[in-house]
Parts: sequence; structure tokens; C-alpha cells
Amino acid sequence: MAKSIPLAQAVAENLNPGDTVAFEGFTHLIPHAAAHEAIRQNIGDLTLIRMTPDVIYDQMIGMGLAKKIIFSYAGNPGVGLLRRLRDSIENGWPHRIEFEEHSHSAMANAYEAGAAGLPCAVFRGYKGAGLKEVNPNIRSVTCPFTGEELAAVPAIRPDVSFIHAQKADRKGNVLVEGIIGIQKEAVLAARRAVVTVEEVVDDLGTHTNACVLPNWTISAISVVPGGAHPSYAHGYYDRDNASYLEWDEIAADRDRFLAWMKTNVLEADPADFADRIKGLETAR
Amino acid sequence: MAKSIPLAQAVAENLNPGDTVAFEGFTHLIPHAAAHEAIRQNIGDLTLIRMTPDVIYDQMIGMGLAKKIIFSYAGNPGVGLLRRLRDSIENGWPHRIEFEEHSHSAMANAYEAGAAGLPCAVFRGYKGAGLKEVNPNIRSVTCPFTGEELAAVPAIRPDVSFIHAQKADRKGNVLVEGIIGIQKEAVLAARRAVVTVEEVVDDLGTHTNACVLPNWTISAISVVPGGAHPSYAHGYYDRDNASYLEWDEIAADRDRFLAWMKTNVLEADPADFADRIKGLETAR
Amino acid sequence: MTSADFTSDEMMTIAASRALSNSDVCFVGIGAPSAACNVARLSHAPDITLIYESGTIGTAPQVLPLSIGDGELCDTAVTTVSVPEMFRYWLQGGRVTVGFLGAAQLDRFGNINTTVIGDYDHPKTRLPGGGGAPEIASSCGEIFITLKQSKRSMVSKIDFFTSFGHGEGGDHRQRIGMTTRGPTLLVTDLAIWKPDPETKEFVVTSLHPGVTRETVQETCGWSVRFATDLEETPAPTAAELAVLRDLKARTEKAHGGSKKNGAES
Amino acid sequence: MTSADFTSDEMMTIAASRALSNSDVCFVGIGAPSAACNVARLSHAPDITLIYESGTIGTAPQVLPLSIGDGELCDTAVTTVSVPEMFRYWLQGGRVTVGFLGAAQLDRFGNINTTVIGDYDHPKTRLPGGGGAPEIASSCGEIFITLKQSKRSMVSKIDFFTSFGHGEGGDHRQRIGMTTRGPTLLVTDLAIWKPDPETKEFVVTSLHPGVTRETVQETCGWSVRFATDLEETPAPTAAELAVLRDLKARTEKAHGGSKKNGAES
Repeated sequence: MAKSIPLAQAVAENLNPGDTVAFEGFTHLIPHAAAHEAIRQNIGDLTLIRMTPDVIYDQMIGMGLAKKIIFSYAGNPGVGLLRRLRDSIENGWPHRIEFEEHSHSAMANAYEAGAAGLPCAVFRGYKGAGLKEVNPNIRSVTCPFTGEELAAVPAIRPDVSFIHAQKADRKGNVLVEGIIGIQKEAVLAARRAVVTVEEVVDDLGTHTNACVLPNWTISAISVVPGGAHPSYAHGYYDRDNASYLEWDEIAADRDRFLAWMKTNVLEADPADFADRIKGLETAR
Repeated sequence: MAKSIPLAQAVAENLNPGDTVAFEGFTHLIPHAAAHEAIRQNIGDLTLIRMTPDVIYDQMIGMGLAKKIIFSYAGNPGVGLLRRLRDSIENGWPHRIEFEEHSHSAMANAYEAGAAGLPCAVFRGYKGAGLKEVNPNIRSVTCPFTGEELAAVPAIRPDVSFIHAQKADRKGNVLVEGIIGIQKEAVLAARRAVVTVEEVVDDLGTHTNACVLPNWTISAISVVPGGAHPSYAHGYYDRDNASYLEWDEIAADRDRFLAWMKTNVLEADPADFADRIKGLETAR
Repeated sequence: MTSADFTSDEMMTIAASRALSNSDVCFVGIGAPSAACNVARLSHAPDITLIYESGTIGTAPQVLPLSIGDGELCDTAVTTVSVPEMFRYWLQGGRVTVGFLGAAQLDRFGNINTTVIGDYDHPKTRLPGGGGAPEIASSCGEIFITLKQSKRSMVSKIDFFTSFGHGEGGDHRQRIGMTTRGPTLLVTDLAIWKPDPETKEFVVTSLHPGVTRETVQETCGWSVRFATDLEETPAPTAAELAVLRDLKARTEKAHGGSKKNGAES
Repeated sequence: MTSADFTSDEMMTIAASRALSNSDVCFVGIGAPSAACNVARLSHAPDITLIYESGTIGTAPQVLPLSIGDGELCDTAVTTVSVPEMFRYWLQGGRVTVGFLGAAQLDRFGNINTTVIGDYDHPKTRLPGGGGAPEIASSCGEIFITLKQSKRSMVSKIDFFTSFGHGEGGDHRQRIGMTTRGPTLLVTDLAIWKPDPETKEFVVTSLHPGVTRETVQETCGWSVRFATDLEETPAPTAAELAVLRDLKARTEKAHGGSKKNGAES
């Protein structure tokens, strides 16, 4: 049953050095506040999993907390490249991270397989693609009925997944809505799951077939208004596109990056996120 | 793009003798009206697929229209056995049907694989189960990462699927809600899909993550109020439990069965379903 | 505060309900399992999570459903998911702690037949089949079985292995790669049975009030073993009986009320 | 009714939009593909279905999204599904008629690199990677590619096969078990290219107004083939330009409006 606790406690209790961890969100509902808390607690040696590692993994890599990254698209969405990730892979600053690269389809299937308790995902993919030459975790199985060779990748089973969601009810059931991405799978595939939410309400008041995670699938809930910023929370606030554009400049320079992290992450607090969404709130 | 046409036309244009067909519905939203229309049109030699063949397949089998049935639970839900199916398998009346039997998990995975365009479904199942000794379509693949032997069954790819749904909008987009069962998969796995609906509305007015089938996934829509009776349509009318209990008596006797089919199916019409739900309507 | 006036059916349901706790996530079948799970929820385990294979998760019906897909299961659920998701993420994903199964035939090792009586291809009686049972039996943390005793249902050899219990006993589950506990409890109308820790054969550990060893043996097709420390099942309390009877009365009224008079369609 | 006053970017977007029809189901990438798809929807193909890999199906944004997961894509969609469902039922399920791809590097056979410049393990430039591209390239009915011509992007040999076009040409797709058509159209800022029916090498079939063969060759890293019946791309009509420019203006205003002033978080 999910407890509602401060974010610092939720991170400290659920994320350990050396863990395999997913901070998931597909453009929408990216758990920035949780990632910043992990950075503040300096929890390192992590294997970071995410389909679309963007600003938060750029930050974690730049701060030296990542041992390895498993991903399918490492870009700043709508802006360009990830400069801290590049600096690590191209120049080894602050150290060279290992990486395991897949396609989106493979990662989506691998999360699905993780949620489904399977050891691997089977799908039709990677035909003619170069990744299967460089990634030994891309293998194949043969359909026992048609003889077709299908791609197989290992299921994703994080030690812990972090997601941000719109709201929880007082029993700890969590609602994710809008672009739901891979969040349900990230939670169900993980041994532990931590959810930051915009608010806690008496009643989720949603559709019977909406994406709801029952309280017994979640380890901890933390209320962090604005906790997805500069990503967005559908129905609460819009995406802060300017921040994504700015990140491209901040991350371009190692010193500027470190200074920004000091001011905006290391010396900041989860409560600061509520200020960052001022002016971005959507009419409700 | 889905056309809204009379049910007789939708059945005639989409169901051919010898087809592999799924009339799906998991207790809820069972497409009784569509099945009765297929019986009236005497379209035979069918391979019938359904996880939970109940009254409608009992009727189609009893009327001699089935060549084969692929299923995972053949019972009258909450009542007992299917007497026409039994009479066919045990006594060959009106003829002996072939059957291919699976578990629910296998069928659900096989529909999922059909919707996903895969040749087979891979899952953890059938361990120690007798079905894999008698069904040659239960095979296995080996996980190329862990060496675990996983079950594999062929994907379900019907020539045509029939489902009943709550409503369509004027563009032909269809909403299924409540217990959504396997209906989305049945439609997406099939070459053609026919949907009966309670009504057509201007706007589906539902949640963004509700189960909606876009118009271009559907071959034909027919408006048949009450078309799921004696099953139910959540938000429209309740399950007619009495009819399920009565079926047990009707189906127990060949002559009584034939007389009932003559009166209630062969000499009836899709429009009759609206009368059958009188008194079962739910407050809206 | 027990009531001397109860039926063996009531005793069976209440004894089964006592085995469930607040932290359980139950995959519920129709009939006796559904009654037992909901009695637990309405008495000592209000936070128990009940899942029906139709896709309803965390459901809390006021009346017992007639089918696994009644509308009230959805109306009262925390969420309702598709059937593939139910079987992949929730059952196969290992999130169900207790699976409840009934049986047409059961053997002493908890192996179950609900498929055929007689030969598979030319059966004497074609039963409905396994439905979810083969994977419920392997994926749930443990399996509870309820059934009314009779020589027809409790047999020395089942006609078909619909779902695997402990196979031939001992470590047979582990040998075929199963990691879950399998059948850990059998509640009949006469007794409570639990598997021997070594052989995995069901052993009577508790007789329901007024039931003799002879009655248990007479209604069972195999030679029954009784635990050395055989207990008597506590009789239903007045409170337990009230919960069960209220539930049954509400169910009767609700399902009666939705019947139409004289319709035959 | 054409306008002489348009940019090569506008010509590229409008030429690409013309290749789309009402019955198409498009898997849309960000940037030029997104603009082309939405111009088609706002002009000659109002019933086209646009799908973004974030899970939005049948979306109709009033402004161009900055990312593939902007909120407006969801607000205006017929439905929004999970990412696994998107890749399994909709893309792999074969329901997408046209996939739109961009490229960091492209060769004459429509093979694309968006992964690395240089060696994979020790790259000169680490690009974002393929995202959906490997399976978009194999699962969609056909692939349209848009890119601005340059010798850096149109190369004789790509550094990495992010997604497979026609491989080494000819029947290479069929030989590796692909059943879809692969790249059938390349729209650049200078020309329209289509694969030779036999060799599958991209051939210039139409030059945009005012563009010469020399300009096309100077901005392409391989020896360019021109069709014998080389055409001139019709210039954008005033109506097409109006749709595109209105869309861009709305987009500029909307994304500008959501920026905060001076914030650096």
C-alpha cells in the first residue's frame, strides 16, 4: 500500500547506489523533481533506463551519477542533441558511460514484457538495422508455426521506477491521463515504484477504463506540485518550451552546466517546482 | 471508413460461408443481434473463435453452421454447460464439430498477437496442463537470454470480427467502455470488422484514454438498440439473467431448441432487440 | 458467539473466507470462491483486492455477480482493464497472491479437471474447459480450492489435467519450472485440508463442527489421511453468518429483480 | 494561381504534403514531416489520420507541436493509447500507410543514419539515435523522406544503418523478409526523387521551380541520376502557402506565448 511521504524520504528509501532505475515519461509527465532529488542525494553508479532520455538524464550523466544508460532516443525533444550525454560518450567527461541502445519498439516491448513478468520481449523488428550488429542484447526467436525469425530483447525489470502523475486519491490509487506513454509498464515492471503527483484528491473522478495504478502497485507517493517541469502535466500546466531551448545553451558548456546545477538543483528543493510552473497553468 | 448500414447488409457483405469469424464479448456487450442475423442468412461452414463461447455459439452450433470452434471456456456463464455444443461433440448432432481448445491466457495472448501483426503469441503458460498434449497448436519457444521455455500459440487472425459497442459518432468512431474484454484486439486482428451499436451520437464525449476504435479500423457499423441482449450494454441496460437461466432449459431439448430458434431468430428481426431490453434499461 | 444453526455450504464459504487477509490480491472465480472472497471483504479484510478475470481490479460488489463480467464489478472497481492486460500484467506479472479455483474433479495432489469426463476426443461429458485455470494455477502465489465433497468429484485419478496442482506430489512443481506454491488449502463442506509439507498430498487438518472422519472418507474417492493434531473448525460466528446471509439475500433480490416475467428471448 | 515568392523550405513542405491523401494513415515525425502532414490535413486531405508515436491517433493540432508529445496532440486526438500499444497494434500491426522520416545521413537507396557520425563505439558525433525509425522503416506501407540537401547529409555511404531503406538496392528488402514498400519518395528543398523501379536508387523526377540539375548535384554526395521525363514541381499555390504560413504563424505565437521571461529552470 502506497504511503504519501516527502520526496527526499521516498528517494532515500527506494533508490540505492548501483540500482537499475527508470525515470519514465514520454515528453509528458517527466519526473524532473524526483530526478533532481536523486541528484541532490548524490546516488550514483546507476544504470539509467529510458526510451527518451532527455534533460534529466543529461543532468544525471553530467553530474557523474550514471554508470550505464539503456535508451532508444537520446535527444532534447524539438531542440536537438543532449550535450552532457555526448560529452560523456565522445570525450569521457566526467567519465565515459556504458550504453545499450535499442529502437523505441524494442524498448516499448521490453517494458511490456517486464510488466508481464516475461524474461524477454518478442516482436517484429530490427530488420536490416545496424543496432543488432552492435548490441548483443538483440537476439531472435523463430516462430514455431511460420518459421519467421522474430526479434527478441531482454525484458526491462528496473529495481525502481519513478513516474510523475496528475493525482492520487487518499487511498493511494494513482491516475495518469493524457499521453500515458510507458508509465504503467514502468511501474509494473519494477520491483519498487515511486510516484510524484500534482495533488491528492478525495476521488479520482475518472473514467472506468482510464490508466489507474492501484495503491498496492506503488511503494511511495510524494506530492510535488509542478514536479514535471519543464515537462508538463496535462490539465495542470503546459510544457515550458523555453526551458528546453535554454537547456541547449546551458548544457553546451561544462562550467555553465555545473553552475546551473548548483543553483537550480543542489541548492534547491522539491517545493521550488511549484514556482517554476507559475504562468504555465492551464485553465481547469 | 465505416459506413452505417442495416445489419442484414453488414452481415451479407462481410461474412462468407467458410470464414473464420469471431463474435467477441466477455460477458458484457456480446453481439447477439449480429449472430442471429448470421443464423438467419444461414451462413455455414464457419470456424467460430471466441474465448467464452456461450449462448450465441450454442445457437450457431445447434443450427449446424459451425465446422470448427476455437475456444477457452465453453459454458453458460453463471448457469452451467452448453447443451448444443455438448450434443455436437458428444453425439454428433446435427454434426460433429472440430474443436481447438486453449486457456484464457493463450486466447487473450493470441488475439493480442493478431492485433499486433505477429504470427504467434509467446507467454508463460500451460505448465503441467493437459491441453498441450491434445492441441498441436500449443508449442514453445526458448528465451534466448534465460533459456526458459515459454508457450507459443498461433496468432488469431479472423476473416471477420463482430462486436457490439455502446455508441459511434457520426464519423464512425466507436466507443467501447466498461468491461472492454478483448474487443479492441478482436477488431484489430481481423481482416474485416463489423460493429453493432446502441446509438449514433454527435460526440462520443469520453475520456481521452478510453477504448475508442477509429472509423478506419471498421468495415461497417449497424445501429441495433438492445443488440447485446440477453448480455448487457453498460450504461444502457442490464444483463437479462433470466434469459440465461431459461436457455439452459431451451437448449436441453433438440425440438424445443429448434422451435425457439424458429420463433425468436429465424422469424425475427434486428429491430426486435429493442423490445427485449424493455424493463432492463439502466438509469442514465 | 457462534451459531449452531448453519448449513455445510455456509461453513465452507466462511472457512474459506477466513483464509484471506487484507493484503491479499485475489483472482476470484464464480460461485463459492466469489462468496468467500466477498465475505472476507465485508468482514475481517475490508482492504482485500478482488480481481475478476473480466478485467475488474479492486472491485467491491454489493451483491454477488452471476457471471465474472457483471456490470457491478466494473462500477465498483478501482479500474477495469482489457482481458489481455489482465492476463499479461496482472496474472502472469505475478501480482496475484491467491487464486481461487473450483473443480469438477480433484485428486489428492490438488490437480484439477474441469475439461471432460471420459476420453478427451470422444468425451462422455464435455465440461466447459479450463478458462483461466491453467495459468491461474501456475501464476498465483498460492491456490485455494473449494468444492463440495463427493466420490464423483474427489477421485483417485482425474480424467484430464486441466490445471496442475502438485502433479505426482513432492517437488513436482519445481521440477517442471514452477516457482509458485500451488494448492495450499482445500476447503470442502466437511473439512479443511492442507498439503503434507513433503508429499504434498492433501491431509485433513480440521473437521467442521459435527463432521466425523467417516463422513469425510465416505464422500472422498481416495484413502483420506488425517492430521495427527486434527482440529475442529470453529463454527461460523453470528457476525460471519450475518454478513454471508445478508450478501446472499441482497444477491437474490438483485438478480430476481432484473428478471423479466415470462420473456423467452 | 501560384506565388512566385516562396522559400525552398516552403516548397519542400508543400511538395511533401501533396503526396498525402485523405485515406492515408501517417506516422508523423517532428519538424518538416509534421508540417507537411498538417498542411495536407488543412488543405486537400482533411480526413487524413495523423499518428504521433507518443500514442495520439487521429490528431488535429491547430499549431505544430514542438515535441512528439505536446498536449494539443492529445486534446485533438480521436484517442490516445499507451506507447506499447502504439508500437504493437498500430505500427507493427500494419495499420500505418505512410511513415515519414528525416535523416542526418541518407544514401541513394534510402538507407538512413541518425545514430552516429564516425565509429559507433567511439563516435565523432553521437546523434540521438533511431527512436521509432527502425520499425517505422519496416512496418509502414511506404516511407516518405524529407531533408534539406547537402553533401554532409546526402552521402555515398552512411556511417550507420539506423533504418533500412532499399539496402543495396534491387530486391534487397524482400530478401531480408520485408513485405512493405520502403522509401518511395524523397522530397528535398530542391527536388522530388523516386526510386528506380528496378535498382531502387533514388532518381530525381521533378525539379522545384528555378532549381537546376547542377545545384542538385552540387548539394548531393553521390552521382545524381535524373529521370528522362524530368518535370518541374508545380510552385506552391497561394492557397497552399496561406495554409502553411498561417500554421507557422499560429505555431510561433503559441510556443512564444508559453515561454516564461527570464526563467532559467
